[in-house]
Amino acid sequence: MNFDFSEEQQMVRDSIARFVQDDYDWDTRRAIVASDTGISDTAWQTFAELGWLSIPFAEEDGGFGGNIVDTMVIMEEIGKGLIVEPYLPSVLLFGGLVARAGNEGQRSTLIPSLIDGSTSGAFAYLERQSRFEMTDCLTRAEASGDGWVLSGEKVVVFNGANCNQMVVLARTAGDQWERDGLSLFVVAADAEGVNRVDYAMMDGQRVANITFDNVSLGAEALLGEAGAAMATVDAVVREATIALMAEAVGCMGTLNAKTLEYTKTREQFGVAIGSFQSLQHRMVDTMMAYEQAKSLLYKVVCEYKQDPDSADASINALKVLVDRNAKLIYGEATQMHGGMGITDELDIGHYAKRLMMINTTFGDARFHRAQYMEKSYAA
Amino acid sequence: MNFDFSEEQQMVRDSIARFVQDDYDWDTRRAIVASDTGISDTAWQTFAELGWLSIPFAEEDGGFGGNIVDTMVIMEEIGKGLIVEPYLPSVLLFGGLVARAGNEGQRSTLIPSLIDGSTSGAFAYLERQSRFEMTDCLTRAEASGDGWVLSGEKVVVFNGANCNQMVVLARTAGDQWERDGLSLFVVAADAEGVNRVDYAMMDGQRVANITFDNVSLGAEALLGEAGAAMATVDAVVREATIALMAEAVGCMGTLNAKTLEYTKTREQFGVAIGSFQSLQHRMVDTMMAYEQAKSLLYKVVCEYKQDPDSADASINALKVLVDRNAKLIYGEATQMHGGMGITDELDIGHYAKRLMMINTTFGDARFHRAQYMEKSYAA
Amino acid sequence: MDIAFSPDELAFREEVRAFFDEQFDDELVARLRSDNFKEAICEWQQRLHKKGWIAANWPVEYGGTGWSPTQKYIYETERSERGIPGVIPFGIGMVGPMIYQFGTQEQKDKFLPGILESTTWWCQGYSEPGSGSDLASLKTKAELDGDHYVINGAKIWTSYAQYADWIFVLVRTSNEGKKQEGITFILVDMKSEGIKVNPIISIDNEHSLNEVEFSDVRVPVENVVGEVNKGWTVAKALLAHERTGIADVAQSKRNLRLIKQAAEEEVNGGKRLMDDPGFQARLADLEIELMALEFTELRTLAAMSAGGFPGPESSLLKIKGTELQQATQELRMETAAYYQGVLPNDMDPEVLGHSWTHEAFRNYMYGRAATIYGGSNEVQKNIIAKYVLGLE
Amino acid sequence: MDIAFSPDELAFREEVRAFFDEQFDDELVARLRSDNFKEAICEWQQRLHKKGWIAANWPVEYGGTGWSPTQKYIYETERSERGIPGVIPFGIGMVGPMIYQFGTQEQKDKFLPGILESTTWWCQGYSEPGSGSDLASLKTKAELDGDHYVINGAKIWTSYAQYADWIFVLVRTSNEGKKQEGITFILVDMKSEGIKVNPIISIDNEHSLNEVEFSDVRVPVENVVGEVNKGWTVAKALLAHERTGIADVAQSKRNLRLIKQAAEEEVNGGKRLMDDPGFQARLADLEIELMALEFTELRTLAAMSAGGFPGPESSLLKIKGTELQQATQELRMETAAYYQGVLPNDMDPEVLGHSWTHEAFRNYMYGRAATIYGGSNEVQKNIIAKYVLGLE
Repeated sequence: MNFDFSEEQQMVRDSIARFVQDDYDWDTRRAIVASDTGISDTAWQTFAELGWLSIPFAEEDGGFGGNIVDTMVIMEEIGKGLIVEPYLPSVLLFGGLVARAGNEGQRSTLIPSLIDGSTSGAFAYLERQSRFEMTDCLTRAEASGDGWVLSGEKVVVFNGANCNQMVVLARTAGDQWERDGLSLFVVAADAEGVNRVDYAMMDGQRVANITFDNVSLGAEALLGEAGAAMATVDAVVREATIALMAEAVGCMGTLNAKTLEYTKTREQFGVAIGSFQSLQHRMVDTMMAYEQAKSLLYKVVCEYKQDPDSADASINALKVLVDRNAKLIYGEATQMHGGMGITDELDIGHYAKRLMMINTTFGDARFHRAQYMEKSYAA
Repeated sequence: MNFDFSEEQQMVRDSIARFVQDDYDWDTRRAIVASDTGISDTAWQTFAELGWLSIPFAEEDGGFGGNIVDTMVIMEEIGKGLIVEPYLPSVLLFGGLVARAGNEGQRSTLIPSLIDGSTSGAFAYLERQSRFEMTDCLTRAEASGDGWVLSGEKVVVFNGANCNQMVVLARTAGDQWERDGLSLFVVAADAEGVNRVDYAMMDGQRVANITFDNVSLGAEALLGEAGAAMATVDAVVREATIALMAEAVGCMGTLNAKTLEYTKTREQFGVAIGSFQSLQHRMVDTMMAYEQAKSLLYKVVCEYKQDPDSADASINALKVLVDRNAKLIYGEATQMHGGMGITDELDIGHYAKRLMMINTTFGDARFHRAQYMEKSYAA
Repeated sequence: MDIAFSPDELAFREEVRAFFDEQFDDELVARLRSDNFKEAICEWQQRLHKKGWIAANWPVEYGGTGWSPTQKYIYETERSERGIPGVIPFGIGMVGPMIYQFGTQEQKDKFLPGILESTTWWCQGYSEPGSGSDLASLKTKAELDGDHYVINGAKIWTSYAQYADWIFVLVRTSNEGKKQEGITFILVDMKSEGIKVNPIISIDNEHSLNEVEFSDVRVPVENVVGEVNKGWTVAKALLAHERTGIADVAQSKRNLRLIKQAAEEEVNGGKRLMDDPGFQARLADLEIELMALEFTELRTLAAMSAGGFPGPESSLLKIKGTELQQATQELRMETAAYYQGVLPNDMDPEVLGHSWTHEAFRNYMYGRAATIYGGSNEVQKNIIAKYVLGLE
Repeated sequence: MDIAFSPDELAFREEVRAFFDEQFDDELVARLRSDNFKEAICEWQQRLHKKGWIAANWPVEYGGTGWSPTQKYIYETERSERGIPGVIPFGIGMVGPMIYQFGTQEQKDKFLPGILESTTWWCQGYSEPGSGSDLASLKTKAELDGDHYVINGAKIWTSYAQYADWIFVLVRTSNEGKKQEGITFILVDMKSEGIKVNPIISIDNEHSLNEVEFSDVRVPVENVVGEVNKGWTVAKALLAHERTGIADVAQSKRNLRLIKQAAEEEVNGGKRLMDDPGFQARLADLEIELMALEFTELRTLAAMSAGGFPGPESSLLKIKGTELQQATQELRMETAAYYQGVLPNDMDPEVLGHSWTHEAFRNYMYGRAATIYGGSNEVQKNIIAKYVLGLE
């Protein structure tokens, strides 16, 4: 039993932390989010050069061959720095789908360009009506000659506004909500018939609603076996969910640290507000909430490392706990910062908004609690 | 709109409060609970003499003709004084059933003796398997000649150990859980074939498990129409539930007052513990919890007064709120009293145990929340 | 103990409903959502004034409605149920009562009509960058120079300062004695030289808050309300006024209604959100707390009508009311799932997802301030602990 | 980052299981529930001692097990899962470590064997009627008279004083300096003249607590552990020891397992309680917090094995662990519905309702003390605020 990080993991952690400190301070981040694209190409290029984009990929695909612990380390730092560049949608979702389901040709075309930063990917899976049910898919791809014709609409596609490639979840057989009959397709963002409406989310992400109007796809666009997408999607989303929870833990830790610092310096009634016992006890509660979330993340990571298929109930549990504890932490952070906590200028509110988005991504706490209950208590 | 009490109501309230202060102090109450029967005949006789036992009954039955507000006033004081005598099981349940369902003969036999204290009643409705579902009834009464033969077992009968008369809920037709086919019978505690196992509950109540072994009952034992008991039971339990909630509010108010007093006098670290800000804020929370419970009780009482049938969802709501707020209040009272809070000697733990029993009586919070949801949100 | 409405009260309710149905028309609703918010809200308030319903909390002699607590309750319930905005508080709710309570006849004559007629827009100069909950530590200085005070300093969190004609300000006129002494309540024309309004963008990406800087702003001494150096008395009276009605039960009830409506349309895996037991349980817990709070408010109203004034008990309404507002806003956000995160912009929200999610976002974000302003909930707890529970 | 057990650890687990299966036999279980609790628990501890497993937290040189954190975790998990009682803490867990850390060679020789062999029953004299969380305000006085101290005063909340052969006591030997100075840690023979044990009945109707009065009790000076007037150092070390293991995750896990078992049998209106979504949700929330706490405990154990000692972080385990214990006990009570209220008596619980409800009652009631003793949770929060968060 150990909870230690390898030397490489510590190095990656330190290098991202150093990047945030030196090149991604709060004003820089604000300027990036306010820019046209909402992300920084320079920053992304740095990620590529420092090798961070290669870490989750297998060595035979040109990657570093990292495991879930490496991903956790990266995402926790991304959370601490509130980094807005699309590591999750591009590397973990798009890249994860290609790496798992792609044939050698697809992998060798796409993965190197993801690693060098020239391809920016997205995964289009949500639909207007689907809420958290991935199989609720009305977008259809009909076989046509050797290839396919894709029609439908995907919404709130993370990195949808900036990606040049995307994987689209579409139905090639079966009815709405059916698990079988779903397939994955690689689609270029500038393909004919692809139309995007770009917009911003409260956490700074640039997303898109994307319509596919009889988009012609070649046979090589199909990723994996037709009709059998969900096994791949589940595996990739499972890993991405753990990654997202690591990001949440990073956000929560930083929020606590910043709030603690603030209570030590902000004076009211002639003393630092951190000297008020009622606030002290609440700071202890937020500390415990953070430690508990981190502990459960470690449990999930250890279980997943031993056997990815065994961790699902624990992942559900983690989503539930992170939801509750994040709410406590960002609620207290906002309240203790007083008026400052609700200004756009200060980072506090932005950490809160990122945590809110994380809580709703891949299913909210109620969805995951129901899943946990189904797995644990069904007769 | 007014929340005022009538002069009579204020007089009753004051007279019970005076009784508790003069004749029912903590040591007296402890001695009563430790006595053989666990209740005081002297106290009960006082209740009769002061007219409290007559208040809910109609004037034509020899009662005072009080309404739900009168009952609320009495029960709140009973809660404050932690009075262990069986007002709820004898007057409100047994008496309520007789008053509602009884014919003139039954009413004129039983109610005067309830009012003068010579009859002590109980309502035997729970069964070993029934949990909170009143219709889950396996006890059966078979027609036999003019009368009936009663067989089965009832458990945790409030005042079961001391009553001399009881109303028994029994099935004369239908299957377990069926609402139709249930009937009420008046049974003397010393009838042949009635066997009692007496025991004490944590709140000091003396209850009994009662078996009925082919108990022969005359035709006059049937209370109300055969097979149609549930309308009466629902009406009586509805009113008794409001009464019980008033008792809970009385307990909660007294617990808060005692705890507040304690925090002002108990010194630690050279100052009264009530001077610690973290405790102050928690005392504010318990005060708010009490006020909220009281407000919802008032809402229920006002609605019930306008139309008894309209108040059911609000009664469900009140059970849920009282459960939660009572837990907060007795939890904090225990914690703030430190070691003293967990001694048998001090009253604090006994208020807590009474509130725990109240919370489970007539259905717990989960049961009532489910009922509320069914009434409010069913498609 | 009775809550049945009398025939008169039922008739009043009909009158309120008819008035709202007629006067709060679609055209006005559209304008309130447009860039012309100020003009539209003033027009609405003028319609209320014409009806005689602008000043529910004022004494009749100054133009108040003379409503009973039940009438106030009826009016507020009907208003909030329709999502009709409340009267902008700074004039009618705040400075007006201070002027008729503490002001001179000249001040009453000069300022009250403009407040009642919504022709003067007021804003509030209380908090300062360094003083949040510790209001009395304020540093904005007013020095006497002949028959003028010269004000220097800065106020913060000033809502709608960009619209305001006048501002009421707490200033320090003396450094002697306790910090609560030496404070003065003074009225300042926003057109005065030396006033600068710096916008503050809040987390909802909106501009309603501001910092107001004072550099050698000259204000005539006759603009002092109450006694010089005794402004703390005025300040406290105003805060108690601010707390009443802050529970806003009716608004939370409306939000719950809208949540249920949305949850009947929202579907997950073919099942309505409204049928999800976990969702129902959370909704039930909120409804139940709110049912109770509504009666806590009624009990307070009833006690006030029996000759009372908003006392420390109003702190309870503030704490519980704002907690429930926030919990309700949060549930509404979660009902929107991913769409909760869509930042309001020029596009039709229906194009992006749902029509109601922008309102949910704005309410939620704006609502974060409710536990902070008007005396933070922590300060309210201190007030209850001290003045109600007697804990020191 | 890895939690897989090594082959050696798996073999150890098998050894633990085999030992428990063989040695914790039905006859012993029955005796533990009988009036002969003291004799039975001592015999059990002697079986553990014979196996070499009595002192998991002691250094090997004094008779400790030398277990790694993982082994301790395995042992505790297996023990709690079976509902096997932990070692009575006063000797092995409390006074023993103080004696080998601070005691003289003579004291070690005299007292440690009886502790390891469970032939001496110890109890704790810390709290006083006037001093709860403020332990240092203690007033029990020890005055030097030749080569004896003469002790006068009273201690309270002393568990099992009625069984005890010896008591370790904090006494005041000086009134000079801060209140933490002038305290001495001393060992007293319970057979000494002038000791009186007054039972305290707790809310579970049981007698395990006592008040212990001291009237001119003479104790030889050589019974002082550590330095005279420096007992506070000993007292604090002991409290940190007391906090480790107090989270007792394994016990809460066992309780959750028993709750689920009961909820599968309990039926309402024909539906299993286990299938009620509201019940499931509450169960899930507890399980989830507990899953997290188990890893918080493991992280703490791992940090300790990397050379650490139980620090202020152990306060977190105490707070969260006791909160979850109580929440679990509460849910178990509610699962019993009406039967939660049945007071344990001489009748077979099965006759009255369910067989397990008496255990639920006792656990719940006894568990109320967990947030109070060992330094109340409020004191733990003060400790974390000060020593971990650096808030003063």
